[in-house]
Amino acid sequence: MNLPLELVPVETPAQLAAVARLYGEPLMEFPKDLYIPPGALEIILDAFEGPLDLLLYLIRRANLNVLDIPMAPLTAQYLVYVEAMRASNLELAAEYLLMAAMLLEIKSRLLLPRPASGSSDDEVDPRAELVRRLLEYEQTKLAAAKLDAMPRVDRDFEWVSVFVAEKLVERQPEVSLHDLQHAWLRMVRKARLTQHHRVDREELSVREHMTAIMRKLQGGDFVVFDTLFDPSIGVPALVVSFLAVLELVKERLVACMQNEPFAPIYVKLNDAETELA
Amino acid sequence: MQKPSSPEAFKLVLETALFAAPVPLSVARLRQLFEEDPGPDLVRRLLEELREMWSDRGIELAQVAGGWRFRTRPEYQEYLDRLKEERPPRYSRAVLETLAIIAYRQPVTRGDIEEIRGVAVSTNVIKTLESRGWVDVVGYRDQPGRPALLATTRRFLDDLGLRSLTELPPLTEIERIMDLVELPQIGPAETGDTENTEG
Amino acid sequence: MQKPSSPEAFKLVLETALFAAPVPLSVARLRQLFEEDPGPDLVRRLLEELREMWSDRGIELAQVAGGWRFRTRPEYQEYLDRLKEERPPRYSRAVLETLAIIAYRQPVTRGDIEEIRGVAVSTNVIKTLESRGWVDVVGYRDQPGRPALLATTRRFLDDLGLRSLTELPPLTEIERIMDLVELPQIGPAETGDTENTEG
Repeated sequence: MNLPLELVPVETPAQLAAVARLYGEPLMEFPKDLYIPPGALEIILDAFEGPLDLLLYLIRRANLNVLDIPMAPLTAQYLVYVEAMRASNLELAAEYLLMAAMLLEIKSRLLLPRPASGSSDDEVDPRAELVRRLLEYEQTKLAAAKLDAMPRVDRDFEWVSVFVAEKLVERQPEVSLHDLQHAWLRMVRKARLTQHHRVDREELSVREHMTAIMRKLQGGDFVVFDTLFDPSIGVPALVVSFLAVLELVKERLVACMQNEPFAPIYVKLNDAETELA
Repeated sequence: MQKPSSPEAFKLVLETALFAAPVPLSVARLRQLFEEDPGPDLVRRLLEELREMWSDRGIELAQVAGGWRFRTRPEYQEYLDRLKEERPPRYSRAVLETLAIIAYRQPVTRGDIEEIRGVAVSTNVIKTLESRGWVDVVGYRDQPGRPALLATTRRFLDDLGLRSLTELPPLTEIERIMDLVELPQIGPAETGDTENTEG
Repeated sequence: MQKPSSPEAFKLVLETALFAAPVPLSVARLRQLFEEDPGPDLVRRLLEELREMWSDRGIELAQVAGGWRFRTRPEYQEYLDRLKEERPPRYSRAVLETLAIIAYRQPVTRGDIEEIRGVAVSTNVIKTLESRGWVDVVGYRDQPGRPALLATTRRFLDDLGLRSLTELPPLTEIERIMDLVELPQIGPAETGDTENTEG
């Protein structure tokens, strides 16, 4: 079976390879005179992302078959590194020791006599879990490298965001009829004194005409009464206009003048101020 | 990518940099884009050409205090505004209630409004409505202090899509709704009559 | 400004909005630009035309997870980098591997990540990814300690120019080998390639 070991260049600094070569290719047993300069060891430790990474490195360096790892030499090499880390008093992550224990356990289980082949359907190779983890980790390493190689914003491209030239127009609040209704409702609910404020549809149109007439009178001058009415608006509207004038008079908002009977009636805003003109 | 060899290639780089930059870029900065300085004159000439190229689009190349930058044309703001997610500003309760009183009871004085609302009406509230063009003074009441009479304007009707004040929701109806809302405990036999507007 | 009356006029508005937006815009959002909805088909067609129009410039119209957005072409980055005062962050292997695990196996807990990487995951690594806006907590696993479940964000996809997670580069076929590994056939009798066990 082909192995994916050669798929990706090993991500290890040059110094690491040198250090490793210092002790020759796969070490078969624990070297008695092991010495790795502490500085170099720190580089080793930094270069590996953990025990799985270190194991993968060792397997690749020796061009070993991941699916059929020779546990004895691998364990020996691994222990060399771990022991070297310990010997130089580097703070050794617990994971490295845990892995050492696991390797030793697998190695010992492989030494046990195996049942005859063919009857071993439920017999799992003791290395299977380690192999699974190694492959999964290798896959992660490859995926990480691919992600890093993808074009990424700020490093490989920039988003375009053109300046928006905004006129400094203040946004005005929107008001709907519903808002007005609601506002009135709230007031009524609060005060409950609305009986004398009740205005029905008819009265409202009178009020509208009152405002219209007052606008006509805004010049402050006397206006001939008749000119306040536009016969073309129809009889009902004329009546409402007239009611509006009466209401204005009643509320003393306008003053009416007639010099003599049947003379033209003049209407004027009461107390109209000159600044209104 | 190889070095730009033609003015067109330089122009593409300039355009790209101007699009990517979050701030205006000066001619001096733009010259730094290239390994070999094309000099200020070429850069300026190409900027003018770019400006010309973009003269009939929604984006324009503008020369501002800090240098050159692409920016949207103001004519397109109305489209861009539709994408804004910020919630539209709202008038305060005081403004809305005052507006409702003026709309339904016009012409009214500030005193009238205060009487109905039961609280003082700040000058700001009236000013807000006046500056919006929805309310103005149509006269003065003949009473001590000659208080101004406020009424709604044509613009108010236009902005609310009304042809006349009579199209405002009738108050009787409002009050009926209010009663239904306020007195849901009343049995069905008792409701439905028009005379329950008295509270 | 009057309403756009031709596809060209619509296209100008779309282009302007895409240039101005600080985020990718979806077709649904782009339709909101107009008072009268031009419908999704026209918008899509015009977007394709815009993309085509920009195919030989320094800017390209890209479709990413969040929608459509203009961006500079990678070939122009060497120029843009000359204007940059600071380099974009380079991520450590720990960060990249953690990101890969979250991207391909989401949602995952920190424990899941540690199991795959075989080492403890420092809080800084997760924080780096969270503050970049690439990773966030999408829930909690129902197990002791209720560990947070991490997943990648839409921003992650946008920043890598992807429309969806399915556009991530496929995992290497190691996975298939792994399936084989799970089966118990790897008896020593079968392989026997002892030549590479000794170094």
